[in-house]
Amino acid sequence: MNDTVSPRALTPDSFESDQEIRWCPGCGDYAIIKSVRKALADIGTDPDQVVFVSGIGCASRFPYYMATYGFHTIHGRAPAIATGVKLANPALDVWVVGGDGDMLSIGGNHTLHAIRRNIDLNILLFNNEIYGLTKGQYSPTSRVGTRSPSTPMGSVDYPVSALVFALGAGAHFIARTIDTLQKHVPDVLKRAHAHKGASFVEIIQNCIVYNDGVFDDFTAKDVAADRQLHLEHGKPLRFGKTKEKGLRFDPKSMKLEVVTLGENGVSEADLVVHDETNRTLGTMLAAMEPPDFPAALGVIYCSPAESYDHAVKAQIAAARSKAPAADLNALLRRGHTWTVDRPQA
Amino acid sequence: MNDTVSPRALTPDSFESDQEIRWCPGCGDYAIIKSVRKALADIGTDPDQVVFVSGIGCASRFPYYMATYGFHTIHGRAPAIATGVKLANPALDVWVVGGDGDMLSIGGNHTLHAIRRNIDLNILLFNNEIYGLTKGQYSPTSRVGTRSPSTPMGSVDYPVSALVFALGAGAHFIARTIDTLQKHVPDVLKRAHAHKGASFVEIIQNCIVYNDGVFDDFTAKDVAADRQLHLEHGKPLRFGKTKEKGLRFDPKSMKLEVVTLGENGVSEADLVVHDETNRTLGTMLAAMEPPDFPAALGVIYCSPAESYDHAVKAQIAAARSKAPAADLNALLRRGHTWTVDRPQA
Amino acid sequence: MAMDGSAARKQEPAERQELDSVVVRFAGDSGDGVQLTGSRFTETVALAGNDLETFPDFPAEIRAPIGTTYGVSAFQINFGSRVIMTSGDAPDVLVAFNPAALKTNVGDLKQGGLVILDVGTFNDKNFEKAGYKGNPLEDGSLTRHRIFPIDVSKHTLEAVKDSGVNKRDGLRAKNFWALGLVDWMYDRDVAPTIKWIESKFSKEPEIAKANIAALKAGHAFGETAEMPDGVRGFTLRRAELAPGLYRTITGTESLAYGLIVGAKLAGLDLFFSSYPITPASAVLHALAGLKAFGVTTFQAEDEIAAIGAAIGAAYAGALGITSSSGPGIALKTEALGLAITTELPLIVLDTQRAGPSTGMPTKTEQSDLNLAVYGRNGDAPLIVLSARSPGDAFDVAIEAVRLATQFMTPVIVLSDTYISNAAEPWLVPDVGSYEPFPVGFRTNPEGFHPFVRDEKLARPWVKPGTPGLAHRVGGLEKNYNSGNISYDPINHQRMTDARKAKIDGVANAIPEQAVEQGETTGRLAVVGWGSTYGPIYRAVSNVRRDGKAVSHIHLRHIWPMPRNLGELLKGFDQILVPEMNTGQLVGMLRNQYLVPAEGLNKVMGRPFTISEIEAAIRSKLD
Amino acid sequence: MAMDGSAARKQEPAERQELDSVVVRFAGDSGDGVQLTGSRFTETVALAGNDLETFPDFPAEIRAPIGTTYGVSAFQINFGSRVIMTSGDAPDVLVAFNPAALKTNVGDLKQGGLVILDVGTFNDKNFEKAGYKGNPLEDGSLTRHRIFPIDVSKHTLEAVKDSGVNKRDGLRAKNFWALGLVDWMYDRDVAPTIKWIESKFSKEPEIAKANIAALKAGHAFGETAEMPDGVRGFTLRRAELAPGLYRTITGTESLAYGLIVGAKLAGLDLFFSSYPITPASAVLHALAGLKAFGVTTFQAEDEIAAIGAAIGAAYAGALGITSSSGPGIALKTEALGLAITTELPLIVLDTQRAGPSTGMPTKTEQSDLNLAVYGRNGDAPLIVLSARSPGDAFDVAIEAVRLATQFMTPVIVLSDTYISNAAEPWLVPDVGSYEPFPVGFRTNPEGFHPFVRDEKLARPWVKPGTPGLAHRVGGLEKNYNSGNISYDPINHQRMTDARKAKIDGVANAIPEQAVEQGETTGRLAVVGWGSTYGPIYRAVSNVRRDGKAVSHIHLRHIWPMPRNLGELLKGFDQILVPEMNTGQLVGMLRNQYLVPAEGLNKVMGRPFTISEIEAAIRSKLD
Ligand SMILES: Cc1ncc(C[n+]2csc(CCOP(=O)(O)OP(=O)(O)O)c2C)c(N)n1
Ligand SMILES: Cc1ncc(C[n+]2csc(CCOP(=O)(O)OP(=O)(O)O)c2C)c(N)n1
Ligand code: SF4
Ligand code: SF4
Ligand SMILES: [Mg+2]
Ligand SMILES: [Mg+2]
Repeated sequence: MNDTVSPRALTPDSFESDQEIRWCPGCGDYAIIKSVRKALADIGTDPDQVVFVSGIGCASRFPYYMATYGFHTIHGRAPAIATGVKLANPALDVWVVGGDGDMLSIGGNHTLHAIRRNIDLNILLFNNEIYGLTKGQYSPTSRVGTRSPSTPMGSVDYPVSALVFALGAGAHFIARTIDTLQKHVPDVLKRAHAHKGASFVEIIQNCIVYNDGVFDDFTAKDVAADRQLHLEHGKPLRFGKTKEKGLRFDPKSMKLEVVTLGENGVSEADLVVHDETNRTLGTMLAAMEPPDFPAALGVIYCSPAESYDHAVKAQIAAARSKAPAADLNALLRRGHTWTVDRPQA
Repeated sequence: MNDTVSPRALTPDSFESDQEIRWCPGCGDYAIIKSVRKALADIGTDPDQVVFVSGIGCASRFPYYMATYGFHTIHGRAPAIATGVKLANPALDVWVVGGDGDMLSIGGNHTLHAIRRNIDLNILLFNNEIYGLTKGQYSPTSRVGTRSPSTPMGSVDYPVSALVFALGAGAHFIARTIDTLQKHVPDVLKRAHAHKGASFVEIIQNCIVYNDGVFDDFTAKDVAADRQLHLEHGKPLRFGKTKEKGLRFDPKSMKLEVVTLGENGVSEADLVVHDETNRTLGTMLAAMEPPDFPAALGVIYCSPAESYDHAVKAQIAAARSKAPAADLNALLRRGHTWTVDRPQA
Repeated sequence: MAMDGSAARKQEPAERQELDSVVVRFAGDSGDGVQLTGSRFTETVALAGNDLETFPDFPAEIRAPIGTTYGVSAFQINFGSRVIMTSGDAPDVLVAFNPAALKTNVGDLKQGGLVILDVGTFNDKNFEKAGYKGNPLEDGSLTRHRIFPIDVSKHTLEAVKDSGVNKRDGLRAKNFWALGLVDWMYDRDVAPTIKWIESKFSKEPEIAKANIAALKAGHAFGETAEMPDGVRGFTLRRAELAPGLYRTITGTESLAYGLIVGAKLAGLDLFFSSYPITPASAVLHALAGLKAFGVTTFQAEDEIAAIGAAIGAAYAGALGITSSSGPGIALKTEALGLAITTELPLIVLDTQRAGPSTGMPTKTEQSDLNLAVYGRNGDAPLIVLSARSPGDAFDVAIEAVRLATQFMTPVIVLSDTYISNAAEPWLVPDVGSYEPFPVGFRTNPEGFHPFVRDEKLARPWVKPGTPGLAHRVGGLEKNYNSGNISYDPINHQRMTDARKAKIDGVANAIPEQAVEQGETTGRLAVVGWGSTYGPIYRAVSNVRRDGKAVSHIHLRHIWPMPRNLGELLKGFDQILVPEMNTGQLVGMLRNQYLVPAEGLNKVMGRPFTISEIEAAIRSKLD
Repeated sequence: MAMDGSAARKQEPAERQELDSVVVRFAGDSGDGVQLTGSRFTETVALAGNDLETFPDFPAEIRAPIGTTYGVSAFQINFGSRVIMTSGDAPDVLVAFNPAALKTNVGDLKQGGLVILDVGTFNDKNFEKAGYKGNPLEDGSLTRHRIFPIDVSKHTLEAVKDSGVNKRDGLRAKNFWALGLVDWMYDRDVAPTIKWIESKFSKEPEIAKANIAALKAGHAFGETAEMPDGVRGFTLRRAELAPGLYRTITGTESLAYGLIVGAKLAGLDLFFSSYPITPASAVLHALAGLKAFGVTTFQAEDEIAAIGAAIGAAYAGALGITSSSGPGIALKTEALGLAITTELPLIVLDTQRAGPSTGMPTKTEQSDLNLAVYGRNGDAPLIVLSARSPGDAFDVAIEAVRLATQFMTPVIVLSDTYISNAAEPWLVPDVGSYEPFPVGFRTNPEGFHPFVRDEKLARPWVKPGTPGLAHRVGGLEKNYNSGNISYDPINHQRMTDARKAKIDGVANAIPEQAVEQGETTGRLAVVGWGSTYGPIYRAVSNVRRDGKAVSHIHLRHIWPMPRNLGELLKGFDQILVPEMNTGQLVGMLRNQYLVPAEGLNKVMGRPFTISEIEAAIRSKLD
């Protein structure tokens, strides 16, 4: 089980463990793990300094396949357990992996609080809009009407948007990418890693067995250009095969709208310019859904603030520097004490 | 323990149970319960048709003091338990009461999912930014730097905003009010009750023992006018002692800004007009914090959609009407059966 | 022996040999249609009047790569002319569709058992995937068994060539070819399977045609081809089953139906809330499809919300039920305490799987008994029942509803992976033959207090909305009568005692413990609970046939224990308690009755075999 | 008897009566400074060389309206010249600051006990709030006791009139007046209290002056005023305590310090995560203030996150600790299974409170034992320890750290509300006198596998970041050696057996069970655990003084049990197990050793009295 890798010549293979992968053939998770390994190789962290923490689900098998430290925990609790890992040893590079059920259903609260605290974790949510491992029940991200073993007549509850939720939780970094985007995923992950604090990345993932093609409306080759908006900070929001479309903001309705450049006198100057630090824009971008809008991809919001682990350790350091000679015997003797003499013989 | 009340002549007293209230003298909860009783009397629901479900905490003692059906459950689980009550009997008028710890710390996930599903509950969060019942530890809504028994050097994690969180969860109705506003609270509650689906109301509540005055920056009499924005659908966003101030929207930064009417040529026409159905506006209003901005009060967002309980029951009705003669003996005999004859003697 | 069965020549017609019972296992890749073959064969066997029990063994992975050992799916059936109690210790016959299936299953086969092997899948790639160094037919590793290699793939393709399907679809019919052959071996009629194929594939007539052709060809192959040594036709007589209408039923179906019938008998609406988990989800799926019976199912955000909603529904006057497996049951422990202290009826189904923690989710075990009986903060007694077989789960579910509603208490029902997936013939009962036990909701405000108890110590159940009965309940200690919050020391003792006495008193509302087999006193009692029923029963009867004094006692009611159980156990010199855990019931029996009960423990994720228990019994009696 | 003590005249100087021990209770409104009075008196008594034990009893409400019965706060102290084991069965003296305090406490007083009553608070409003129909001094309800009514309020105001405080602040000094009087009664020195007041109120000199004046006045009142019958000066000799430096310590402090010292001895950083809950939060508060010792405390979003973070910290190589009370411990059960199966060290503190469910959060109980030992899905063994007294908790905490880290396992430490709030004198140990037990983190990649066990069956602990040792752990079943996921049946049995054997083997690493008092065989053993230590010890010694053969055995290590316990118990004809639950340890002893142990059960939210246990012992021996 031990994996010795020289940190000098890191390649994606340096992050490949000796365990045979057991996802279904064709599962989107294969592409994701490839990209994660590539991102880590590019980042260049020593695999021995990296910890992957996951919950339970298909996605959560992830740590077994990484030649890093790994903890496959229990359903929904990975953000909490990872919080302990990071607080106990902030020098570690801690990644959290889980599915939509793991992180937004049973684990929603831990996800919320990890994000709110802004602890320096890289949180990767593999969203396939279904419970893969338990054979296909609908999840909190499944669209209304999803037929599944537990909803034979179709689901009736409204899905939660992972990224809108994350912003509601006070996220300082959110991004979205798609399993099959072999260049985009590593790029997004590198940004997530570079962000100190909780980075929350939604990775759209196709479950070929229980929810095949559910994202085709924006991931399929033929529609991708028209339904994907690749964000770049400081660049206007353009998309479409020839980048002929864009997003304009209507201040009256406070809504984004899709426009075509050149039509009705629309020019690039009319388009919104992406500003990662703008929360209102981020919220609108995160909420966009095909087919009426393109899905926003890339770093949607990034606005750094002190990380929780940093602040916690700073307090401890402050307390220590105030009482540098903290001594256990002295501690036990704090407050009032008295002495009982040897009994008078 | 039984309370018999004629539904005809409802007064606030009709909702007063025989149990002595045990909140600390001066606690904001006293004012709130008065307003809740008034709202219910005004609504005119038969107390026997009303159920109050709560978690654990000072706020959660609420049901004991109401002459309705009530369930003081366990910490954090009230939204889940109330979901069962409502699904089992959608005719009941179900109210959920809890504190900021109850609903946003341990119970955050149930709050999230009750809101997401849009089940027809009236959820009242009493936010005192502290754990009252357990003697004053900081809560997820406590401001950075809060000194408490568990954070003697001050808290370092960022608070979550109850209402921004609720919007992130997909809320269809959010509102905010303040314990001491004796007219405003019942008005808001009546709106919440009228909304079919999950209504989420944050009630700012002063904990006189462990967090006294923490909201003074916008609730104190002398600053109230300048720091409270009372919303009315279709009305411009104005506040201040003489309503001399207002909120303008800057489409470039996509941010709200405080302006003074008459200054720099600002007129009422420049102000944002409140639109309860606008999610972007709602998100910005919910996030506003004194002292830079006034706290938004009243119905911030209201955009009805089919409630979960309604949709669930509709499916059952549809299934029943398709198979009106659903018979248990037939069910047991579904699929392949065969007969074993009496043994040949 | 020819590698290719097609080379065999016509067999002389021979007398079929008569068998008492036989165990057949089909094994192949997840995509080979093994489960389908198994259930078709089950139906055929059932219609022929045999008793049977089946057990499917799914791979842990959702969809493993083709040809791998961990992608192997298996289905075992034990059938016979006598009463069948288990799905069989070891197969007599293994039908293996590829090398991986051979590899993972051949070890379980009886010494000298028959392996029917599709050598059409024998190639180096598949050998490697299965972890074989070379062709296992040639490395001498299979000498303990009789091997019958046939190129099933080739035969199938030949058989389907006129049905108009392409090669891929044609090959997919090979499970039917094998089924045909097995049908022939055991003298089973192919007609019911043909009928099933026709209706199932009515919209794909070519597929139907191909499958039927393959089935018939397999059967004909048996009739006409020369068989190797020992492969011959067998026959089994009808079992002597009670007369009536039968179906096969799994534990999952049985529980779902039992709950619906229980709700009906109680006069309640059924509210079922759960969070998916293997293997418990199956009950959620079953009930979700039964909305026409007024069932409300709710997939909650987690197990705590699931039990929470069920408690809320119970408070609102419905039959609140929640279900899960080990890890999810663990999560429900806090909320269970609330249901206990508010004295609301609630049913908690635990389909036990191998633990601890996530453990082996697809494997069976009985290790949640301690959790069920003891796993709560405070003194928090409740009722624990257990199902012994798929069919028994139906009656246990009804009993759970009866006790929960009559005593106003949570009831935990223990089942396990084995019971939930196994199937057996079931004499379908008439719902009208069950005595109803309608809930009498309190409606009279006169003298009402929510915690005033009846003679069973049960408190009144009130539907919110009932005029004049508005009241509050909660998790804090309550005054013995008024139900108001009370911190009074004497009152707490009184309430604690009352909660305990109520559950202890359930012993008066349940049958005395019966002895399944054997005398009521003697040298040895074998005491079991849950799905060990089959192997214990058969092991005890095997030993008894040799004239030895051993009795079988099997608990349905685990907590409280039947009122005569202590006396009964004291009548035996030795007590042996087989359990699929490290010794949980055995501890309770020792604690309750100070009897020197000993454990026989197997924690392998699979049921006891009859012979394991038989050996233990014999060693006790020697 | 005069209603107003001021009317009394100077008393003739009399010999002080010598006492062995005495129990005093102060009771008043939450705002009356009762807890402060108690702890000042405690210090005075301790400095005078008596042994003592104290117990504060807080109201359940945060801040109840003044004068109500549910707002009464009380503080009891038992002190004497002999070794003090409990905070006392029944007070000899009650100091009651208002009618509500009288009402709620007088019933506990010894027959003939003395009530010092502040009649300055006697008025109709306060009578009504206390639930009295009229003046209790006039309705004949207090005849069982000797009543000493004094207008403490008036005396206090007189005493403070020159100190410059307003009336409100002046009145608040009345607790010091009462303390002065009690100091006089028991011949205690007021000097330490004066010193304390001076330092405490150094920034409010008037308040200090007033308090000191009141204290002195109360003392002088005793010296000078004529006392009613039986109110006289007493004296108590120094107790024979082991020589050395003492302090008073509560169970909360003791646990917190023990954990810090344990971490130090193990060479680990301490990571403590918890979610607030009464009464467990106190440990979180204590540790949160000790950051200078490198302690990291984390207030998690709930109990599951709290244990999760502690497990994560353990994985990362720190000493992970979590704590809670009943409902929160119940929530941790699923995650505990993960720590067990990944074999990580973890400490779980359970400060037990009255259950089930929310129960009575401020009251004591011992009803989580079953949960601790049995409350997990699957076969999931761990270590359970219990603390018998405030001071003992220190050593138990260290023992927990030692066992958790040496055996790579979770350890549950059971304490309770009583222990956590009670205080006793504590001979402060020298940290240097404890044998260190440094953790040897694995660093050598040679032959490393995460689940290869040492002779104690413990697996290696590796800090992430260690070069060459990257590995994965998880909740699924693991191969016995490599730790890779395994569904192999034989392996699961082997791992299950190993997990059990490891915990069973802890019995070899702990001391044999000692007998606290009495012979190692005999007619009756009284077996206890946890905070029943004091009353059992004293009850047994009382009965033994009469020459009866009874022994006291007290368990610190509950799971596994000490290796000689079975033999020891079998040497007694009868075994009596007093527990503050409906019978949990008693069941384990019966199960483990088939001994006819019987329970003595009290579930009232308060400790056993010595006399209750004594009576039960005598009835066994009669
Ligand atoms: C406490 C608990 N509850 C439920 C389960 C069963 N379970 C395992 S994975 C899973 C959800 C899987 O869905 P998701 O998290 O979206 O991951 P995916 O398999 O789709 O990658 C569930 C419900 C469990 N293992 N533990
Ligand atoms: C499972 C569980 N965990 C913890 C507690 C302890 N507890 C009771 S109330 C509370 C929080 C109180 O704060 P909040 O919800 O904000 O309500 P408030 O008292 O401020 O109204 C906590 C932690 C509990 N009762 N149960
Ligand atoms: S079930 Fe779906 S998510 Fe899981 S491994 Fe298979 S394809 Fe991937
Ligand atoms: S502690 Fe605070 S919130 Fe609780 S009752 Fe007292 S004042 Fe109100
Ligand atoms: Mg998923
Ligand atoms: Mg609060």
